[in-house]
Amino acid sequence: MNPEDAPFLALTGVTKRFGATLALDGAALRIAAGSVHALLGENGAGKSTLIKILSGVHAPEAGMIRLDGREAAIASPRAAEAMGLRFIHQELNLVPHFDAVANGWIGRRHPRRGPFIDQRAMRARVAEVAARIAPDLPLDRPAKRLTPGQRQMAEIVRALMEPARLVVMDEPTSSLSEGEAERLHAVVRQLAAEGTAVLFISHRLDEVTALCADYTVLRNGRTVGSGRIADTNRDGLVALMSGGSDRRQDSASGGAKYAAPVAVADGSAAPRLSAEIAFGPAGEGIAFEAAAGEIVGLYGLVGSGRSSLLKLIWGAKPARGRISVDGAPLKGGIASRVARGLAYVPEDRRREALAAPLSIEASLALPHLSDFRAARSLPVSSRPAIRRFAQDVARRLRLAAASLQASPMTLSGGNQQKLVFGRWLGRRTRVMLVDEPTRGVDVGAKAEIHAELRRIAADGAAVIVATSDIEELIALSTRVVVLCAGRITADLAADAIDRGRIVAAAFGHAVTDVPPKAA
Amino acid sequence: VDVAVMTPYQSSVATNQMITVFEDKAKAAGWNASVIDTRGDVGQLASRIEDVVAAKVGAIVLVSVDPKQLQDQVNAAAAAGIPVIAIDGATAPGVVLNVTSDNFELGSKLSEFLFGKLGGKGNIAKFYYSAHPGVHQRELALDAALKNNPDIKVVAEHYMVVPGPIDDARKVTEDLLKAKGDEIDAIWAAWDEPAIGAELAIEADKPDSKIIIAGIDGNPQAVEMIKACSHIKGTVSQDFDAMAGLAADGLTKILAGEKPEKAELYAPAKLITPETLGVTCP
Amino acid sequence: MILLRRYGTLVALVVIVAIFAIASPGAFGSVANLVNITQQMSLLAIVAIGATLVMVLGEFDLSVSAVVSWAGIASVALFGAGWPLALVFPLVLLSALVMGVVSGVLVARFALPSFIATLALGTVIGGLTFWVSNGATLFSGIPPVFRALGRGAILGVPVPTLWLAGVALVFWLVLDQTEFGRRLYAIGGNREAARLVGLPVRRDMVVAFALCALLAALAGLLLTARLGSAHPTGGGGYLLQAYAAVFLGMTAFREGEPSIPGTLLGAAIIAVISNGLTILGVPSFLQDVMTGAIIIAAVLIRHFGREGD
Amino acid sequence: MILLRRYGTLVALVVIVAIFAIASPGAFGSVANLVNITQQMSLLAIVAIGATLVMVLGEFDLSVSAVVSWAGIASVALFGAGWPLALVFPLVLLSALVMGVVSGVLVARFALPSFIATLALGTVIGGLTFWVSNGATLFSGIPPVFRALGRGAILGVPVPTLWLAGVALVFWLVLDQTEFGRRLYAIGGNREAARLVGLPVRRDMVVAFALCALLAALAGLLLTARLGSAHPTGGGGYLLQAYAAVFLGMTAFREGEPSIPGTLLGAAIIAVISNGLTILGVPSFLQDVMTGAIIIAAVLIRHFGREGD
Ligand SMILES: Nc1ncnc2c1ncn2[C@@H]1O[C@H](COP(=O)(O)OP(=O)(O)OP(=O)(O)O)[C@@H](O)[C@H]1O
Ligand SMILES: Nc1ncnc2c1ncn2[C@@H]1O[C@H](COP(=O)(O)OP(=O)(O)OP(=O)(O)O)[C@@H](O)[C@H]1O
Ligand SMILES: O[C@@H]1[C@@H](O)[C@@H](O)CO[C@H]1O
Ligand SMILES: [Mg+2]
Ligand SMILES: [Mg+2]
Repeated sequence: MNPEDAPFLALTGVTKRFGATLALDGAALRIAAGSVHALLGENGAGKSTLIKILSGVHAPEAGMIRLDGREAAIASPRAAEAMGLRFIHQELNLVPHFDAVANGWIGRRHPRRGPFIDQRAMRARVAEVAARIAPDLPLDRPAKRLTPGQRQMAEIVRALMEPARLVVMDEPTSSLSEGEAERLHAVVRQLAAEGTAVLFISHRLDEVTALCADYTVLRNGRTVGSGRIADTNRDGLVALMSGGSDRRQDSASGGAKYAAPVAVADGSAAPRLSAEIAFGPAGEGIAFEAAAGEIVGLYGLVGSGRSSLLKLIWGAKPARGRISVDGAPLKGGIASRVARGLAYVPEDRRREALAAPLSIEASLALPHLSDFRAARSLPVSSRPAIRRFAQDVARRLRLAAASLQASPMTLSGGNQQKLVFGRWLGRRTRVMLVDEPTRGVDVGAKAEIHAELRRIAADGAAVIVATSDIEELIALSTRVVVLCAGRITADLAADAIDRGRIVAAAFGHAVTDVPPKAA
Repeated sequence: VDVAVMTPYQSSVATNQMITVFEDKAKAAGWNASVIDTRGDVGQLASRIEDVVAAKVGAIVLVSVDPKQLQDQVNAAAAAGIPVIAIDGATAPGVVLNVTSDNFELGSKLSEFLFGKLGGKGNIAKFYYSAHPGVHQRELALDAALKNNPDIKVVAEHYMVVPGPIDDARKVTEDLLKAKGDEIDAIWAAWDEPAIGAELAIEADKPDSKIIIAGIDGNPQAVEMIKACSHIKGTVSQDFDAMAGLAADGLTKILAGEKPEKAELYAPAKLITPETLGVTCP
Repeated sequence: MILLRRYGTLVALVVIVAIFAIASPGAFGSVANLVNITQQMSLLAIVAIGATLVMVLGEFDLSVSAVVSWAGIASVALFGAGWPLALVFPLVLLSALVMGVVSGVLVARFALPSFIATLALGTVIGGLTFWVSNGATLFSGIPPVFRALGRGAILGVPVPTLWLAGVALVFWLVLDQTEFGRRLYAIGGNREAARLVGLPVRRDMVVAFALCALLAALAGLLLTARLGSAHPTGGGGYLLQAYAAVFLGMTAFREGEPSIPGTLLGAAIIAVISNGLTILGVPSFLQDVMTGAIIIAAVLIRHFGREGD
Repeated sequence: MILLRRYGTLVALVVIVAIFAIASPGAFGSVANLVNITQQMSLLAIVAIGATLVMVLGEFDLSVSAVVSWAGIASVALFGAGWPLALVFPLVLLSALVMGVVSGVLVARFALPSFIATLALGTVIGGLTFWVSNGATLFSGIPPVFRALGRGAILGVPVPTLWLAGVALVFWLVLDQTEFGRRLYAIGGNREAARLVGLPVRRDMVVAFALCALLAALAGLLLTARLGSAHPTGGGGYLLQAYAAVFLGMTAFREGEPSIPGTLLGAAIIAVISNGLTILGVPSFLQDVMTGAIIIAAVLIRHFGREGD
């Protein structure tokens, strides 16, 4: 299975420009039949753009696609489908009011009874596919009421509905947790065994090295390396992606696996955040505290309630119970929380954080517009002030944007995530609620975001991070809380943080006895 | 000479007839007439008058609209030396001539006819439209007539939806037949289109009903229905030919530099009934 | 409560009917009147069903009222010129189909906002209608067979009601039970996703606009048959009412999507209110006030069922 | 090409003006006429600016035409009852503000679709207008000072044009330079995202609807002053035209968002076409055909600039 001889699919010299941005600059990619191939690169390297060219969404300015050695013209998504190519795009593309069954069948020939579609057969087929990969996926719930993880699964189910020659997965695991991701890995291996090639894009390098056979690395729109995973390692890949010279480090690799708790910066008696609210399937309630300087990692399976918990604290959903900061109860809505120094990064940037009409800089300033006034008492924005803030954030997070006046929708996925996170930088934060802060963010930027989170905690904030990335959880948290079906099944302090325990608790095995971890 | 024929109501049957006849006369007189209709919008009409004044047309003919609603624009035309005449309108400063039917008289004739048919006693339904100044006069005439006929009662009234008065009248009449079918003796329609709609409903739902309908205009479709012995028993016909003719004659004089002898000319109205059409209905 | 939340708008219709029936049992509540309402709502509902198809796409077709008027004038003009029904009927429908295709192409292929494209096209069609009719109401030469298409009753069911039943059934099946229908919902729900999975987005959009125009023309023909005359702005009243019916219908079911049953419900609410208030003898201006208030209440009902959600 | 793509609709306006000016240099191209066009577009543009605010939110306010009519009738009725201008003007504006707040609350707080809520509210307002006016055109009692607010000229600039300039400037600043304006765009772009960062979504929406109604009422007052009479359906023509102006404006700039400059451009295109065609003596029906065609062409221009994208 050497990708060099007779690749099943080869893209060469692909160039694509968006206005002033050269997204692809002669990129090449060769995939062997039935192989699992990793496409790697930093945020904005051009991975998604390359996929979109392969799927007929974008027309390249130059370049050639060969399928089975013959030149193929992929003028439209229809053409790509007809060639047996299936795509799971990075930004999920489900019809919001369709359930998983209806979504699964869009664009396919529906089973029929007479001239009409056969709903029962449709459901049966989707259920069959879902059983393999996402047994818990609610099939009858409209996509708009699924969690991002569930939407991700519905999308995967859709891509696997029919036999394919190639399945392209653009960050399919970015909102899946350990168990679910493993199920997906098993399916990927099985696909490969059945002769279907898989092109796999992910910023989780451990999963890449465990799952993929071959790799291609893009940097600044150019292919800078490719080969067999077996012939390289994590550090080698990181070096290729960043260009070697980059001094950004990989937060999840090497060094101390468990970050030391940050010294509490102020000694107030009351916990920074405490919440006692009705929660869980039966509304039995949850009690939850976080101290200043702590980074509490919130872990659980898809649908375990992490996001719901953060939303309740943030005031985005009506909560019954008591939430207080420094002993004083939180009253009012979100605006009053912003005023009291709370911050929140939602998990679904497209649906919950970005507004197309605003420029990148205006988006960054949005939660605290009144900090950027031309004159104190006049609600008129000062563009220079907003610009200064935006430039500062862009510098700190290495936000790659052609222009800060452009729409956030022109950013790559990872850079959109940085934008949403960056909104809260540079102000005094007491409680920071972050939901999947590094979804789709590359290794280097992940380290930067982690550093920012640590700094915010060190400045005296209580930081609560819900994440599905167990590497990130372990690297970042000073305490780990695991949720399962709306209940806390583990609350592990620094020394007790242990991968096996966390996963067990996520599946509902109560972790009662917490032996101190041997160093 | 360019003559701008301007109205908000070109698709109203009566207005349309006046315009068509006037266009013929204009052609005969060698004028170049163009029709501008603002689809019911008087504010728009004000702007369009400004435009034709800017284009320096030879004359402006306002049809079926009260020039007082457009006084500034009429003044501007007069100031620019452009003669303005009205058909089916009203007199106003700056309007050299208005040729019309006396709408109050039309209304009186209609009311008298209908009350006579009822023998001075009975219940009527009233279909009206006060937004049109001329049509509004007819309503006032009805009110006056009602004062003199205490035994006639208005038991239902409906403000017409324009455009679409036939369909509107038909629906409302269907409903009225259900609610007060036995009570209503006659329908007083401020013009013929509501009368036609009412007839369609009665013909479909209660063909043997004794209800009689009468309207105003001499609308050809209504006349046909009268001829066919429908429930429409009369229409007070406005002589649109005569009106358009008088207007054209007046304009000829004005363009020749003369003054019309009177600022307002009335075209005679006449009642059309089965009898005048020479049919005998059962 | 669940009933309110799920079927609030339907509940509202039932309540409205009940109130009118109590207020006027003999007149409003009679079977004859209720049957009559189905006839009164039929043309509006047919136009609204067409509008529903386009709304499923998340677009507007503002030319429907112009097409209704056009169909009426064009048909009577052709009758007047001596053409037979067997030619006139399909020809007029065909002309509307072409108009719908033009809208569809402008929107789907050239990415014009449907609001502006169809408003402009409606203006063009209105001009053509005035040109053909000279602005006049046309009524001569309409053959009696044609008139029969829009009036009378078969086995006690008014003919317009039968047309509506047929159209509603066909388009309910189309939207709910065919791949084309599913595709329209998919396109409306997420055009980008529909494109990414390779749906024939443009073609389907054009077809939807064409069907919308076709139904408007059908309503125009039936209106002309019913009235025995055609008015160059006779369709004017249908525009806002048709979309009101669709939007009312969207509030009827959980997901808030346009649907044929919803649209029928919306059209029924509009027709019942105007019939009921007229029968009760409410004066015109008060009818307007009450109509608006009842519609707002009908949509609010559902909200209160939803409280605490 | 870049010019076409970026400013296609603006280019279209320039082309249209140029063509008319060549066809009729003396009448259309005269300074007096061009100044007059700014006056003719002013009321429509004021209504459209209000509609722009609501469209920025991604909503419709279909009650604008009813509010225009209401303001006219209410003011003349009050004048007729002997009230002084100093009271009538603010009172009528206030009444409109209340109407706008009602729409806003229905949409923002009770989550009614704005289309249906404002259409229904417009029906209610229409009923009130008929009730106050008895359905008749009102003339009498209008004080000359009031009339002066809508006619005449100051230093050669027509008074309505001055109103428009003032309103446009204020609302351009509001939308473009203030926090409120930014929040409206954020809410319109993604309501959930706006809510989640703590913006006062409901309050801002209510304010936008209230301002929209306020501007419609201002236009109604100015219309009444201009005509010296008030007609119970005098605002009817503004509804579709105002939204046409906003949509045309949205095609004017790259982002496709509603904006004050865009809306002004849209209103100007509409006004220039009617003025130019009338001056050229084009008959109404042909005017319709050409208006529709020109608007479609104006929006298409931009597409061809964009080709190859
Ligand atoms: N529609 C667009 N308009 C303008 N620029 C774009 C557009 N799509 C992508 N880009 C730019 O092209 C570049 C490549 O983006 P792409 O989405 O392919 O990156 P990526 O490798 O997938 O990154 P990530 O890991 O963050 O998803 C980026 O600089 C991005 O800003
Ligand atoms: N107060 C609550 N208590 C328990 N369950 C809840 C509560 N609120 C919502 N839920 C449900 O529990 C599930 C949790 O969803 P949530 O988005 O919080 O999960 P998550 O752990 O963040 O999953 P994902 O990884 O998919 O984002 C959802 O199905 C939601 O409907
Ligand atoms: O005078 C006519 C009326 O008779 C009616 O047809 C409506 O329009 C007016 O102009
Ligand atoms: Mg990407
Ligand atoms: Mg989550």
